[in-house]
Amino acid sequence: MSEMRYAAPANLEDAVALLSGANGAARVLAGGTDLLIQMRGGRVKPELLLDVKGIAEMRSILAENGGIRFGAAVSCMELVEHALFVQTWPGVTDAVKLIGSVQVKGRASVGGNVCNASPAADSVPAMIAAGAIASIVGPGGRRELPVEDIAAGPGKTTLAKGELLVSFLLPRRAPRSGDAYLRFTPRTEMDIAVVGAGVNLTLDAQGVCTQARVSLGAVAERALLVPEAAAALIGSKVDADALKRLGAAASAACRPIADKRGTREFRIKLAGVLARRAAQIALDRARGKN
Amino acid sequence: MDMKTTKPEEKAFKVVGTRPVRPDGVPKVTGQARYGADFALPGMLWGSILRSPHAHARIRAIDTSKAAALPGVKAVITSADFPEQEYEFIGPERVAVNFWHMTRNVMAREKVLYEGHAVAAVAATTRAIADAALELIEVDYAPLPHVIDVDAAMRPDAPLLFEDMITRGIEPPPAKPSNISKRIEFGIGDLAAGFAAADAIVEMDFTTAPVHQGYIEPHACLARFDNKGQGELWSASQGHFVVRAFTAKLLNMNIGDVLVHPAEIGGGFGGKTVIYVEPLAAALSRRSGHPVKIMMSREDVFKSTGPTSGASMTVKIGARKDGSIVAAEGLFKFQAGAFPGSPVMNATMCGFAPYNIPNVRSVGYDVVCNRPKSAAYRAPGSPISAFAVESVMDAVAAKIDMDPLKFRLLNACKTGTPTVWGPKHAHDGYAETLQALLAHPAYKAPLGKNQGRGVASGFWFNNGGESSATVHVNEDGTVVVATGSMDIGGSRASMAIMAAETLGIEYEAVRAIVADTASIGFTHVTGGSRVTFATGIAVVEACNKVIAELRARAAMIWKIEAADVAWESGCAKPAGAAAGKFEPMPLKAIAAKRALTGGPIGAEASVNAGGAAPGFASELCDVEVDPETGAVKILRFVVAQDVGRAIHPSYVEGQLHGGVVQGIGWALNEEYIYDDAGHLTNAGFLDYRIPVASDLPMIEAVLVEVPNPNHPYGVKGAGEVNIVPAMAAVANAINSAVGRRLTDLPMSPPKVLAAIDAGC
Amino acid sequence: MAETLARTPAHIVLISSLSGRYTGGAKEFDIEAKTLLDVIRALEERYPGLGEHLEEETSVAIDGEIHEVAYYHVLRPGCEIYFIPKIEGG
Amino acid sequence: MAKHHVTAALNGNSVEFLCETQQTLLDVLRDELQLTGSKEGCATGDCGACSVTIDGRLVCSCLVLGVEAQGKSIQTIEGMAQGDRLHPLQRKFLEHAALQCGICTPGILIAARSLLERNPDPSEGEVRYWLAGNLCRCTGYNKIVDAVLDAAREMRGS
Repeated sequence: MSEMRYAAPANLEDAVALLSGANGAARVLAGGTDLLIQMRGGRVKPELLLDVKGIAEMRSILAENGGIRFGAAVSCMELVEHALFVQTWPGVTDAVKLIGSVQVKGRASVGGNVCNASPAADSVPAMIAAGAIASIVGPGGRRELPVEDIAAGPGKTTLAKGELLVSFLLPRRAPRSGDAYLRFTPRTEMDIAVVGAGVNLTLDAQGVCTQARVSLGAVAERALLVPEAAAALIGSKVDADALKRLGAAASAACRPIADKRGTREFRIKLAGVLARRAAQIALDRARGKN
Repeated sequence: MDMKTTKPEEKAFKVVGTRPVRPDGVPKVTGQARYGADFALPGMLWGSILRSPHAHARIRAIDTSKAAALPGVKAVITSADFPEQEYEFIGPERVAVNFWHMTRNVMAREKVLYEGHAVAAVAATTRAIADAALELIEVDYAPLPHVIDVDAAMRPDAPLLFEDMITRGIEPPPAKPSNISKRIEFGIGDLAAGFAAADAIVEMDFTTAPVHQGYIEPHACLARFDNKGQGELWSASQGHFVVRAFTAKLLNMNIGDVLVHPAEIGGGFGGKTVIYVEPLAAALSRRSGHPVKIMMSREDVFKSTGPTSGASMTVKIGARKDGSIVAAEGLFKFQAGAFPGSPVMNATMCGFAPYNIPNVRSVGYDVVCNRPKSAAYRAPGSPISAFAVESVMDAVAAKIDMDPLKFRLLNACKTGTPTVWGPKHAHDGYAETLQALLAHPAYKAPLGKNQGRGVASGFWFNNGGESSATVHVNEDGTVVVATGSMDIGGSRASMAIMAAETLGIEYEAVRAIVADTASIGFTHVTGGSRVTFATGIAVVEACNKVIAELRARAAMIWKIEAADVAWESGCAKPAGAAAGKFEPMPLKAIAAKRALTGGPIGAEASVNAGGAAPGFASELCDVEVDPETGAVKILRFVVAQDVGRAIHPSYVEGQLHGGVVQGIGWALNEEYIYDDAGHLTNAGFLDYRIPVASDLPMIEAVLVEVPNPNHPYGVKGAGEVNIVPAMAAVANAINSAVGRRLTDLPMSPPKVLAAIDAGC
Repeated sequence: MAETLARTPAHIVLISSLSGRYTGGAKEFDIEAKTLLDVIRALEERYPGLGEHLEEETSVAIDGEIHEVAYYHVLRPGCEIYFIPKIEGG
Repeated sequence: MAKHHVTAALNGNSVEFLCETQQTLLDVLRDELQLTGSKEGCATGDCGACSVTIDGRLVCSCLVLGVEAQGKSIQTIEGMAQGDRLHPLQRKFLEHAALQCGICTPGILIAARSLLERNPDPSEGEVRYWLAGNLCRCTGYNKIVDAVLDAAREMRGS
């Protein structure tokens, strides 16, 4: 049997050196809630498991320039129990709360959710809508990348060999802005999104939408940023008409597969419905109604 | 809120009907109870099973030499290590066992018949080595075309699982082989005349998906077998005597040479009345000379153990304007899985059983296909036909503009009503469940937008049969009850309650255990809602023998005739003034004198219990449907079931709650999803969606007690019939909410949404 | 009492798969019997093989009450006996 | 291959064990430490039968590697009762008949304790959502939810 190494470096330099130097497949172990299942099913056979939970930046939640920086290996439960995070980013919180059971959230991280690159990952559309920026460290140094540019397709990322996603920066919250995430699953919990929709919008003093980002999950090979859907909101008062146009644009952007979790038609229709409902919640939050 | 309706004239019991803590409770809340996977022995090896990646393929050759050579591997087995069995159906119809089939199901021989079919097994010093060895076994498969669904499997051009299978039950037998294992028909009256007299007729087609029992404990066992032809098994099953019989037969051993210890069982619901891993662990142990443990993975459980059948059905019911049903006809086609033996016969018998229908016919087909062989699941067959029949009942009631509960009540069977299979019903109980719902406040509660209410009913036989029990009086006057019934949901408590009631002593003075196969007489499986009924009768009979002995001992002490001693409230008493004047002598005092009066006091009783009374359940379900997503939320669910008598009402309520929730899962989300290659794509708890706590409201149980005169405390059996009406109740509620009748299970959101959109 | 029993026959009904196989289609019989054993013996005598089949592969409904087939069941005068397939639960 | 040498606190006691990289904490508890109260229902984190807490955090032990336990404090069902005193949740589960087969019970008790530590007065809905990661196929969850709410009441002293 092939030997599987385990290493738990205490700093980024050691982590990157280990990742770069691995002879075969190396896998980053944060919460392990996807990785351990893949290993058990024989789908991945890493030569090196790199446990990154000992690296300070990857485990901390800090205010930064009016925004929030949180480590890629911070567990979902730590995030949803963090008062500032929950208050500032209710939509991202909604999404993080939906990642599995309490038990799974006790281990799972947003970094893992992003790097696992499942098109149905719950946190990703919310993070994309929020405009989250990932901070990546590799042999060549540090670089910043919008979250929507990390997944390349199911199970594939744009990270190069030796690169490690270290933390995320959620930008400063504009006044009169709000975000929301909704997903559809047949059960209330313990399910994978059939469709997910994240909306983040900002209003001016008159209640007109000045900025919006809309992202959809599980309707394509990776989570989509849908500017056409956002365009339906911008310049409107997010009234019924605008919401209807948003829904249509969201549905039009879908290119889903049919699988055990839902048909194509179902996903296309639901994307519109959920985008509309998420926008309504984001609107209420922007108006200060929760 | 849970409720109970009992006829007022019933006599009061002291212990029956109370809710004491179960004897096996503390070990189960402290993690000390030992289940199938929790046993270990010195020198134990780990067994692992190689399974087919193909839905259907011929096995050309298996080369195990590389696996056997891996350091740490102690034994490798294939079907060649099991003796061939005769091709014959042994025993009663529905449960006929064909060991030629069974040995092929536990280990494929000529062909693999489903993805996950076992083809070889390895025992090694660690789990990791055993798993690595599997990858070194080379199987040369010749893939064959496969067939999954029942209608496809019945087509003349379908790929055949067995090239020589001739349908049984057709005279003269068909000339050509097919996948149809058996045809079954029951009927009474004149169907054509009946339908001719109807004012309203509804006929509809239905399909249901196979669903898994979904017990949380994967199959597991530990085997210690030696070359001298004896062995022991620690196994979590619904019947250790059945495990013993099947394992001995497949290994060509004497039954007496196999000892099976009852592990605690982590759920079964019918799925653990058969064997999978036990003969493999035993063969590996015999070959290696070491104890061997096998634990299935959850994926193995889904891919290779019994779901219940998926089905394709047509049901037609005709009624007069006054509400009387005049005729009914049902066609029920069931997937048996890879080997014959679906529960279609039960489906044909149970579907129309709740109703007084003068002209009725049921036809069933048992059809093999490339899926795991179906196994019993909670009232096997009845929930499937009830989904069709109770949906059509709802439609007929609507057509003649009658309240659906009153329509059922008008046609409800009672003692003397003829059945489709011939004899007349011998028990009441159905009408009482309908009356309980009619009287329930939920039936008149208002509904909001997109909300709907559905009702449905169900019938299940409840079983009797062979059971054994011993009752021993200890030196201090406490009592030990042992039975051969695996305890799957609190039966040790109900046995202790019945013993305490019969003996007239405190519940706390009685302890109940499950004995191994060498320590008690044959006892049939814990299934068919039979344990509290049949094993309960054995316990009460053994107690009565003990009472006779206690009276004799008291008589000896008092120097009077045993016939002059009565037993009352746990004490021997003189039977009337003529018998003499003695203070009542409690059981404890007699026990203290046991040596002086003849030695230990105890008795065994073994019975073949007949006169089991059927179970009826009627259910009410309120749903809210999201018209934009097709999501169905269960708002309220009331189940009224005739249980005869609730010995331990908490555990009886638990059966009702649990059965209903399984039915809700079956109705809304549970299904086997195959890809084009015949691979199961949702073999895990993530995508095989059993209900979670947040999906559900509190289920409201109404225990209706119409006692069974054939049981000393009136027990009818409570475990199964609660699941029977559930899917139709949900379907009828969805129809009431959105005006769309869903006829394909599961009624998952894409289907509900498609039905809503199709009507817009 | 025994006299009365013997003079009032029990009414026996077979399911069609049995009548097709053993009795040339005859489904219903009136048999003078005190116990189920008498019924099985009488049917076996008339139709060799049927008695054994009934013992091993059926249940019996006596006046609607379902029992496993057992010799000792005492029969009520004029009772109705159906040999039916055996049911097994989950 | 060299095994990892791990030192941890288990139910308040210091333990040492050896494990291979791929062995999960559940495997270690059951196969190396003979603590079989934590159950394997799925090994994919979908059933909760293997629930334990690590440094107070509720997790599925099937989704944790044994080697990750180094230096951690682990609580399993075997540590829930204090000597001969059952935890109120354990008592209430018995009183309410909140178990049938009992295979899910250890995981549910650990999860419920974790809930009540954070929220001593949960609503029925909060109990249901917190326990959504613990599958029970027998009970339909009624009596489990009742038992948790009743235990919470008792523990609050109201």
